[in-house]
Amino acid sequence: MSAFYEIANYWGVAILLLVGLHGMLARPNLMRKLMAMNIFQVAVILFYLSFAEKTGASTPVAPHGLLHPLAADFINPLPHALMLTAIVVGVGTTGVGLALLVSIYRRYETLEEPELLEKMRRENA
Amino acid sequence: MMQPLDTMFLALLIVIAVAALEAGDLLAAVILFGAFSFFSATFYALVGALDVAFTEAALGAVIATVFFVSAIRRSSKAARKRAR
Amino acid sequence: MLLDAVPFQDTIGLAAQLIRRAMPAMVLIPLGAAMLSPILAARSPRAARFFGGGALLLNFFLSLLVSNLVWWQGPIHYHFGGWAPPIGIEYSVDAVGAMMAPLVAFFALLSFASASRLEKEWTPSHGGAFQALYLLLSAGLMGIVVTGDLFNLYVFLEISSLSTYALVAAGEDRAKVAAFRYLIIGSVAATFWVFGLGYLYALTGTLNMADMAERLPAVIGSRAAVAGLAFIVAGLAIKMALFPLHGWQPDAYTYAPPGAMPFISAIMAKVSAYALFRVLYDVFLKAGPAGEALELLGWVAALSILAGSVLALGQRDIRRMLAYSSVAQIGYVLLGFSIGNAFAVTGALLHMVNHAVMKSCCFAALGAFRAKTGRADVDGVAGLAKEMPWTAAAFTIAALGIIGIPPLCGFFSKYYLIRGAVQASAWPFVAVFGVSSVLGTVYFFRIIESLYLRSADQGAKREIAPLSVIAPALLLAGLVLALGVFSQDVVGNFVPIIVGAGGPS
Amino acid sequence: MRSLSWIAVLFTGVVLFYTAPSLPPIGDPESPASSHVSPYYIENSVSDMATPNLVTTVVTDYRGYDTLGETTVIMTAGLACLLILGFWTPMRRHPTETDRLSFGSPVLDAAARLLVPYILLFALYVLFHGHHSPGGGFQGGTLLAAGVILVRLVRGRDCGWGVDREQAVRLACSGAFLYYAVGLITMLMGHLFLDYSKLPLPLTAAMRRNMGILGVEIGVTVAVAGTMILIFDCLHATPHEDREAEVSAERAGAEGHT
Repeated sequence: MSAFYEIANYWGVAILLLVGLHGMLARPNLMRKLMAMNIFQVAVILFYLSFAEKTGASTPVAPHGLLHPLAADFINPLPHALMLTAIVVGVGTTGVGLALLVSIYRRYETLEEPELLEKMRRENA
Repeated sequence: MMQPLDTMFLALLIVIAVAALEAGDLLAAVILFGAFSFFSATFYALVGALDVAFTEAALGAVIATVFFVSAIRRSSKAARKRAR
Repeated sequence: MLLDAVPFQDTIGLAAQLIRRAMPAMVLIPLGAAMLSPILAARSPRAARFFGGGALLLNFFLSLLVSNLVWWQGPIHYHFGGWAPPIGIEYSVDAVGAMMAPLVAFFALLSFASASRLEKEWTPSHGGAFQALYLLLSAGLMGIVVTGDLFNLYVFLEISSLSTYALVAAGEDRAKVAAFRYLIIGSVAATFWVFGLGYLYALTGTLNMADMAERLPAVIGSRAAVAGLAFIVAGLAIKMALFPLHGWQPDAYTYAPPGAMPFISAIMAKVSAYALFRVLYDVFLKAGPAGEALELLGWVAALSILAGSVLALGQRDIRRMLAYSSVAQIGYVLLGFSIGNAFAVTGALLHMVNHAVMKSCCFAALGAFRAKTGRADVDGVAGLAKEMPWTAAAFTIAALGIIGIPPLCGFFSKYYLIRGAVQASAWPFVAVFGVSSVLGTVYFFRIIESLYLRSADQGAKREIAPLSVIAPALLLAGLVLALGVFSQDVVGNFVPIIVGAGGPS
Repeated sequence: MRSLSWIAVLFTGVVLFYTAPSLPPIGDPESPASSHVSPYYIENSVSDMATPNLVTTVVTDYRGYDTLGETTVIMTAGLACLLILGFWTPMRRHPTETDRLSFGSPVLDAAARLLVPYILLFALYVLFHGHHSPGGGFQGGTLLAAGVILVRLVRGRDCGWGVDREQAVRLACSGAFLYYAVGLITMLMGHLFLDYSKLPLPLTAAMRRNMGILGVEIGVTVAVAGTMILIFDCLHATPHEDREAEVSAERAGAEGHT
């Protein structure tokens, strides 16, 4: 049974990643593409955190006064540091995406990709 | 052992992610997306990554959801008002 | 204060020591200038523009000094925060990095001048944001070139991507839709890079390129390492706009503002190709499965060359045609890497330099044509050779260079690529080079013919294109000629060092 | 677009499920990730820089250059939003009647008046206590921005409480520049960039690193707060032409009801 749990996280990450990727490419509504992008990034964060775990280790903050913490007692802090960066990059990209969406809406009055492409084609002709 | 709880939470996350993308109205989708961020922050705390959980809760759930709601407000209400 | 920290030997030793200590300033100068631009622009936009231009000029000189030192004394390493790798982050510039750094700095400086003229976005309402984003783009690209740490490369990839989305979106109305599609596909690429890096980190425990190169052979057998490589290569293929994943590039190039185009078109894809060179030859070279991966990449590159050339044939809009031609040209570079022997890699690296010069010359000339007639399609430039003889000559030189006519630099890089393919007896690839050169001749001559032979329709409105928009085009055309004529020296002294130091035998 | 998405999902799915079992099992202490570099971080953080929070030490000191790039990414996002949506109505210090109509109500106003001071105080606590407990630059900056955004939501769109738009741009850039300057000081003194132990402070090397981390955290907080407020203002504020249409529509609506 424990073999299943050892890679259960990776199955969950894989499914979440596929949901996000499909949502980004196939969803007609542009706003939902941005939501799917965030789900895609949360999947990567879960992936990094799952191989940072150590059984029997506590959260990576040394208790007060402990001068020489042992490596086996604490979770690996490096993926946590990397994932702080990934979250903040995700929110930054979402902010820029939403700014683009607002300016697209003000010009074309729609956020559905089929309608948008139709309006742009009509203007080209 | 924390494992059964993690796996259950992961399943919950997947369900909410699919629900957020499938929701009918855009605003409902954004609210579900906010819930998705909160639950992912809880999962990070469960896994032991407290700093990441704090950031995800503060940034992903609060700020990103406010950005989405204000963007939706700017891209639908204005049209209805002008269209009237 | 600075001098006493550096032990005084002879003046040369001191200068080398100073350059070695100042190497990360190649990224930090544009970074700091970008942070100060909005604050300075609030007071006076003119001062902010001089400040930005001065920063890029200083950056270009520093990159020349650093690359000379690297070619003379070997790679430079710099440990941030006083922590040696794999604990801390490391910058390492070797012979290949020393070739790319001046290239990035030169194009940042050159098209900064034309961007500042063509863009009406320099108005105070944007508070220096356009200039800050331009400087951040050049800092991000330089950061990718000189970094020795894989996650640090992701952070600077993200900086350059975000600033490119904004620079593309600053164009006309349709540019915002193109920028949004580029944002979605670009963030898929960046997240694939992080995901692949997660696999490699899980197997080796380190993020430093050199350290990972040592630890990979032990774990290369496991499927996870191949998956990591697959995700990283897929992410970079999107950034390089290789054939199946190039959907975002034609729109982004067509609707982007003309000022930023010479820089974006020349350097973005090349830096991603450089990152792929780093991953394939520095990290995975000792590990071994790169053989099969390179074989597969070779076929993808060949497909990209043919598809790019064919798609470029049917385009009326010159910018879209140049975008598809870029898809084909980056296929040359990737094909050179995948063939793998000394000539092919030399040809690929030389082609990166040559194509950057030729493609940005095309876009600079096109920017001048557009400033004159306001149109950028084949009929729009009809008969312009009489009114703008110099710019038309510049465009023709660049076009002939891309096709590969002997005196120009494009011919020499293709010569090395073909010679490498022949030496590796990869006959299908040699055929691909030939076919794409023929297709290139067809779609470029259509424009040259329209420029020179067709008569201009008198009715169209004509403004006077400012000299500062024409000057970059002429300068680049001169560079195309110079790189061609002196190609033997260019190849003679610096490319073999690359093959000796970085690339394969 | 639809067929491309199915191919991409299929390709990614095959690679994921095919290679998942060969990754090291989750939680085993001997996996390469937990045995190669991270033991150094865990064992030496407290002695190197007197900071028990191991994640903060990795974020701001061992891999401090990553976080400088990270702060620059946040500033880039803010400037990008400024460039794309840059034209907004000038801010007014005091909310006008139309603002009150569109958003505010006594209950919201009273709640905000109670909540905001504690949010900002907690943000400062999170920033300064980042060495010892989970928290630090990013979290503190986000909470500062959340406090200011809460007032904007309650008071209505164009009321510039606390930080108005031009100040938000300067805040974002100067926060990133503060982080950059802390690194530049040691570089100009002839040492390595971001080497806090060489900062000109009369303390031991570990405490100098501790102070360096604090200075850098303040820079990150200011940058993140400024950027989040800037992005919110770009998304939330009304551009010129919408403003007139909206005010006239509301006035028409008000006459219609009375």
